[in-house]
Amino acid sequence: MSSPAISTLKMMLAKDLVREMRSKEIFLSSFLFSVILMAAFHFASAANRMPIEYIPTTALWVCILFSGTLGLNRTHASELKNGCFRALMLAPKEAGWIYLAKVTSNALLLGFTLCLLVPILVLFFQFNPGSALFPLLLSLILGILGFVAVGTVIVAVTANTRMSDILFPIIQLPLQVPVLIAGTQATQLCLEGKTPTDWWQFLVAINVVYLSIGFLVYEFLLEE
Amino acid sequence: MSFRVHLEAVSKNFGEVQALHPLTAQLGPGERIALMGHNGAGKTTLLTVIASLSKASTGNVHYLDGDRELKKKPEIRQRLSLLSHQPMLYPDLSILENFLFFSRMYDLGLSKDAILDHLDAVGMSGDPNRLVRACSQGMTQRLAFARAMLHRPELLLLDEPFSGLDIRGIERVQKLLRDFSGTVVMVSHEVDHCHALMDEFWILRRGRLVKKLQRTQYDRAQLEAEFRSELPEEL
Amino acid sequence: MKNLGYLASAYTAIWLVLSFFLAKLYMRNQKLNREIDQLETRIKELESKRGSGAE
Amino acid sequence: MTARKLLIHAIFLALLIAVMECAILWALVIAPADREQGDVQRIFYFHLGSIWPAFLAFFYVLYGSIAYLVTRKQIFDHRAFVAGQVGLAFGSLVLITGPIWAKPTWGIWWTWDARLTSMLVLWLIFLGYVMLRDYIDDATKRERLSAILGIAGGVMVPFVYLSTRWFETQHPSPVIMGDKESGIKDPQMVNALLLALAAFSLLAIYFWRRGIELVHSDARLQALRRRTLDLEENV
Repeated sequence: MSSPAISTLKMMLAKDLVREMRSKEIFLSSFLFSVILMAAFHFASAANRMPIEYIPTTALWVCILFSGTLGLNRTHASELKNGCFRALMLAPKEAGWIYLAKVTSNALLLGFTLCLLVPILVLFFQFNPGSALFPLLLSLILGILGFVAVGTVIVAVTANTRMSDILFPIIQLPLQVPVLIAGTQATQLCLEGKTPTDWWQFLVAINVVYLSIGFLVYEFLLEE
Repeated sequence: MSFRVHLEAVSKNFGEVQALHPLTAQLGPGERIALMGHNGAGKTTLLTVIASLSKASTGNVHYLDGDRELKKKPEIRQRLSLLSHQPMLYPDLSILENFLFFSRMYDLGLSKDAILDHLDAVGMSGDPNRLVRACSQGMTQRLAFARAMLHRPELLLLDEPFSGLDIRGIERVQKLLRDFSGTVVMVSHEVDHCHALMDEFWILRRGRLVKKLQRTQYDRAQLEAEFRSELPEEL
Repeated sequence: MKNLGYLASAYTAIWLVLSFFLAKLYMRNQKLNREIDQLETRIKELESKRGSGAE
Repeated sequence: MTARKLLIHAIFLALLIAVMECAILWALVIAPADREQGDVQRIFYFHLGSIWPAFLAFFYVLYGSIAYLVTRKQIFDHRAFVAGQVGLAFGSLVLITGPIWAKPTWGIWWTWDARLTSMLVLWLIFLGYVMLRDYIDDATKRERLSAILGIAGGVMVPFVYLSTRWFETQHPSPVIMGDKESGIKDPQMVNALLLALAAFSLLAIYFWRRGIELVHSDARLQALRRRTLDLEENV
């Protein structure tokens, strides 16, 4: 049971990463978009003299939410090109493992973008993780995983509609509210030097529930 | 090699449109069937239903190995293959990367040389590191055909396999199809190809299977006449 | 007895929303039933035509 | 059969109207006015009365969606979809009456209070669920995809509720939450609340049943249209 699962995971991951290296699609759509978003944040919050130390958490999570949405849309669109998603449907693999593989590669790509964003955060907003680096990392990893676990299912649902570009964010963002609340809270508490244990537990719960639901439900998405 | 498919009163509707009326048929090992019909006759719909890609609105599709019914989707999908009008190859990956990926997807564990051998059959082993995006339509179609044959399926479902191919490409695909020993279901508009390669001709008209003809009883001209007589008047 | 305006507007809003929902259900139902009737007569017509055509 | 159905329908309608009359009577006349808030507090009975069916409907969407995917019976899809619509209607009531009550009580129309926030988010989630169907052109996918979204949305309900609650305890809002307690001290107030709950639950069930009938006739209409098209072609 475990070995075909791991191999599915490995090759899907390798394929997605190679493809990303070639096209730099996610990097462009997510990273550059985030940088622009952060600059916009600065101007928007400078107007009412919002203290600069309040901005990083907000900016970070808005970037995750919006560039993540953009990125998920792109990865799925590239899967649909040439009918490749059809090839995945027809492959003799359990749908659940294909789902987990997609979640992993999406989370890795988003996480990579985020790693590039942190220096910019430091530069723009005097963001100083200091000693809280590890708890901060944990909060971000849990948050991103939760976000992607939800988004990977929803993007495959809305891909079947006309106007999927608009429908995907509209349907997805309300569903991401719990992840957003828990993620921002955990991040902010980490920055204040506290340990947000209950928010971590909450994020773990969302992850467990959503990953198992995606695992079970994905089979019904691999049908035409 | 005793993979069989039973279609039991299978129908398919898209809302108000009945794409396929209830159809009962069997696909036995080694049978070669051409699906013929006008645009919108339900050929492609039937093909995707057989491929287990879309679920029939009513009726059932049974996949049998000897007397044992195959229930699990991975088990079924290992044995069949679909060539649709989309090439199903990642445009941002090279030819070789694509084939390595699909060889692992089907647990074939093919080496690079084995894949090059396989590509040679469609005349595409020359530049395996070229990106699929950079291939012409005809080259992509050859690759798509090679991809469909990669895991040695027992049932091959082809939707217009010759579209976009040049003379050489057509010859190669024809040769591969002649040598193929499994079951073939082919959708094609070209009466020539159907008559040259297939043994049985199913003519569909407005979602109904109206005629089943044998090659032994019809020469090419007769087949075309039969086919033409079932074309509906234009909308 | 203060803020009666708010109370009145809240109740008006409730009944407006509910009657809107109900009216939508009702009208749609009427429309569907009409269409179903039309189609049924048309089908009968067509079937009798086909019956006579076959004879 | 239809006579019996009509009778049940009539009895149910009579019950609904009776309970609704009582609920209005108690809420507006019999229950005493709140000491602090005065008469505005009377909004609260119907505000809470509509939260309950809305939440019930959202959980029914989850149940119906799972049942549909497991059994693939259309009836579950219809039930879940109409439950989503009913939940949306009652959710709208909550969102309209909430601010109207908040303005005179708290002095502001909107506050990011857990009850309002969670209802807003859930309302948006289920708005997406109800909207999705209209944008899927392929009717064979409609039920399956909306069931998947229904499951995703239904599972999110407790998470939305919990996260907004915790969010609030971390950021105490400027509002004293004593209103609720002061609202149900008087036994007549309890009666009014219970009656409002009963009345709105019955109303929700009534809407739900009518809605399902509607979706049924819609499906029947499609089948009839298919039949007509078919006959017209073949006459």
